[in-house]
Amino acid sequence: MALTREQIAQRVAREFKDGDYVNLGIGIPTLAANYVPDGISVMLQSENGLLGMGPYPTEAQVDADMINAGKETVTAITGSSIFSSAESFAMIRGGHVDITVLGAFEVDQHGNIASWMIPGKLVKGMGGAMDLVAGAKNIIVTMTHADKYGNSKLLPECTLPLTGVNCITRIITDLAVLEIRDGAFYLAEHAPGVSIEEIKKKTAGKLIVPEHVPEMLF
Amino acid sequence: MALTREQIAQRVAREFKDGDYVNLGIGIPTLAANYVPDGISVMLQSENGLLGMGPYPTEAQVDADMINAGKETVTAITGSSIFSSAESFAMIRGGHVDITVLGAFEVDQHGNIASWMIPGKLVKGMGGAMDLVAGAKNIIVTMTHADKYGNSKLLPECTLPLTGVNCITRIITDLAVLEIRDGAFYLAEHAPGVSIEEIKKKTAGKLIVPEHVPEMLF
Amino acid sequence: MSGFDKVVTSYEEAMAGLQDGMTVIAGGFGLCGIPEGLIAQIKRMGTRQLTVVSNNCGVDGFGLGVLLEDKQIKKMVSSYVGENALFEKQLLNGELEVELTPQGTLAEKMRAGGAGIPAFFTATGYGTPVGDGKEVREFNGRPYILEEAITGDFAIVKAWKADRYGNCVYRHTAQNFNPMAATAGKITVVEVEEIVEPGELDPSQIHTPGIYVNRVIRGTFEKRIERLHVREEA
Amino acid sequence: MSGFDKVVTSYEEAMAGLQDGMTVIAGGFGLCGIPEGLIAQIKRMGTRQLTVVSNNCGVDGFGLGVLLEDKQIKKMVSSYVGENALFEKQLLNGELEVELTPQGTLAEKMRAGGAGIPAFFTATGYGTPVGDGKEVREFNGRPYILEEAITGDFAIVKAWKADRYGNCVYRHTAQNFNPMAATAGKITVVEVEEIVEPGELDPSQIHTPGIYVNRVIRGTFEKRIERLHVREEA
Repeated sequence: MALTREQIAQRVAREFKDGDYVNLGIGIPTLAANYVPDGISVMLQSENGLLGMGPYPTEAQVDADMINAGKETVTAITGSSIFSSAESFAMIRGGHVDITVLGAFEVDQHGNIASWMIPGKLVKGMGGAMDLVAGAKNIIVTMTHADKYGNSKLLPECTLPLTGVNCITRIITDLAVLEIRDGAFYLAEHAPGVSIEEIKKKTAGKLIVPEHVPEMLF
Repeated sequence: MALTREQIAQRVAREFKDGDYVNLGIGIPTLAANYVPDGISVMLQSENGLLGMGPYPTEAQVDADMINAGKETVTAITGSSIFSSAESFAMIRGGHVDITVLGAFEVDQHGNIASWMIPGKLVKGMGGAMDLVAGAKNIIVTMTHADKYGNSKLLPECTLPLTGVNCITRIITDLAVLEIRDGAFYLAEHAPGVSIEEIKKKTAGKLIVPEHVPEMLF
Repeated sequence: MSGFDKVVTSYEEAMAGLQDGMTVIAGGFGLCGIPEGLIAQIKRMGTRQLTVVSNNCGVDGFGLGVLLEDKQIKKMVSSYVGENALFEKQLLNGELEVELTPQGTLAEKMRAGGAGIPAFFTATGYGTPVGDGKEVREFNGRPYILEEAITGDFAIVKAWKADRYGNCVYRHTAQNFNPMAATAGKITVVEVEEIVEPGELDPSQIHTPGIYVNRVIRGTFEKRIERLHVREEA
Repeated sequence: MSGFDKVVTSYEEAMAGLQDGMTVIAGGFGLCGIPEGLIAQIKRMGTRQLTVVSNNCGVDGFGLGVLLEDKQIKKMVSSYVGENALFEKQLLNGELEVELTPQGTLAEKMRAGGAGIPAFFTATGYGTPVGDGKEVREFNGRPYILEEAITGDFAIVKAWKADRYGNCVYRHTAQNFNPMAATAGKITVVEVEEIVEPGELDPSQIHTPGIYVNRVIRGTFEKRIERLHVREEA
């Protein structure tokens, strides 16, 4: 069975190591913060200028001057720091953020990602995504393996305008975990109940399937 | 009579306008702070990261963490700000400092300045001088008009390695005030008791002498 | 120190000199930390053909969005826009031009503009439409693109507190683009919640030194929240 | 949050991993705001062939000057040096190499190194020996030179206070080059006067966010004054 959004988020959270500084994009990536394993602490960076982002505020805590990169009201943890956008992106661009997790429309076997623009549709902008994929040490993409028509989103070459080149390290989809290795998707794990055949069918890019592909544990 | 150091400093101080942010080099420029005219306030920038430098400290005020760009103990005025070297030079390089006053070995009629390096002698470095002359809006050089052998320091072309190119606006010497205009030294004022002839003799670069050259008032 | 007293008491004075066709750099992220009264003054002035450099363009009827109503904006330089229907309409009509710029590049362009750095290399945007037509150069085996600085005729900034000399501090994430915007305007105007006397702010804790600031005005702020997200009490 | 506790208790741990031939970026301006204990540890370790990036090189017997005694420094990247006789001697001997860099360019190179900007244009040094061999380009009719970023294997930094997560604040003008140095080290070590618990520093008033910091150690400081200048009481 394909993973739920929550399961993808749960799997993402297992990528975190104790002490990681992590930037989570809107959507499934943000959910991953709810599944950080026991004994592991991560500090969340929000690119509008907050290191040590906390949970959403209670009614009483709401403060218009405290928002996240998604423009939602938010809180800060004890020991956080707050700074300018230039400082925030200095941090990101300079490779100080350990992990960035973000969604995408497409990725390809070269580690390219397309996540911000569909020609012919209104383009709202890239926000901080291009900076994040150019800067973080470890870029993880979360998305469904295929679109609603069954078309693969893991391609030989992205067809949409790119967000970044040769930058993603790992893709966590509803069907599998894949790594970018030597110009191919390397199948690292399959979702419970999802066959290798299905993954093969829904991966348009070059796929390397090792002899033993572990099943994700939940 | 050639001006004393104090008189040069006094003349420099008349260049200040109310509200100017001013960076003063070591030596005579620093003395100018003592002669700011009544009704005029300037704020002193020290390039190690202090805007609103105050007088030297009393014995009781001495603090090793509060120094100026000359590494001397100093104080800060009420309403000062203290920041990093990057911020300090962002301010300087970005043209936010109104006036920089500094000494020099030589200047030339193109507004070039040489102030940091004499080939064959030990070179200690340019410190912040190259940034200052590249950044401030108004660069004033103070120096003696000629060296101790009577050789002019106002040249057609600098002979020493430069600190900055085409940057100085005004020279205040012990004999005269001169402006850089169209590739020449324009004689704006002469010191009391100093003849135009003496200034002509001690200015090796092209000198423009207007019909009436006012005498500096003290 | 009267020459350093930056405080003005009317919005007319605050924005005096703004003219058609000028470039205005605005602080703020979404609706957080925006100079509400200065934006309202630009609307009152009716200045047109403006290029506005700001991460976003507000929403319908609030923030920079109000400047769309009378078509005062010719061009936006932003990382993310279109939270408002009017914006979308004018963009599709061709009445409004947008230069999309990655958020970090935008912040750095403003900082560079204020810091006398005319251009810098960044990996951000290489190989994407953002890099089209820009110089590419390798450093240590990685390709980077050359991005140029941004400066404005005006910068409009929202701070929490400022003293009379223009020294500013920002509150929480309302800091965002404001400090860089403050450095990059030929005339920088800061609208604040509170004006304090020199000496009330700790010199080592000033976010924007007064040297960058030309005018300070006390405003009142609605501080509209764009996306209220509240959790249940535990 | 144990993964974020950066505090170490010995200088051995603080400088563990430093090896011959490495590049060390050091904060400080003259003798103000220098990581005295970390410098002493490098001296104890006897690490050699170091490239040291620091605005100055201390004085005879204090600050970075002590690393000259056993010829541990191969090259200095500085804006102003030679306050010490030993420095002068080694320089004239050819035992020591110096790369003189304008002070503002040096600060910006460190910042750029930490911020993922591999190179930037500046007017500073154009037409001078500093510009020799560097690319020149005009922007808006003015010539600028291209300067490249600096990063270090280690950065050694002196802060006033840090919390366990590595968030730092600096005191007065002891800030100087320290915040930029902190961003530019592969391993950044901060020596502080006081370690506080997370939450004791105001989040909006942190000079160096902990993300840049790998290790924090509490030191004791002599804080020698280079040029004592005192005025008479009025």
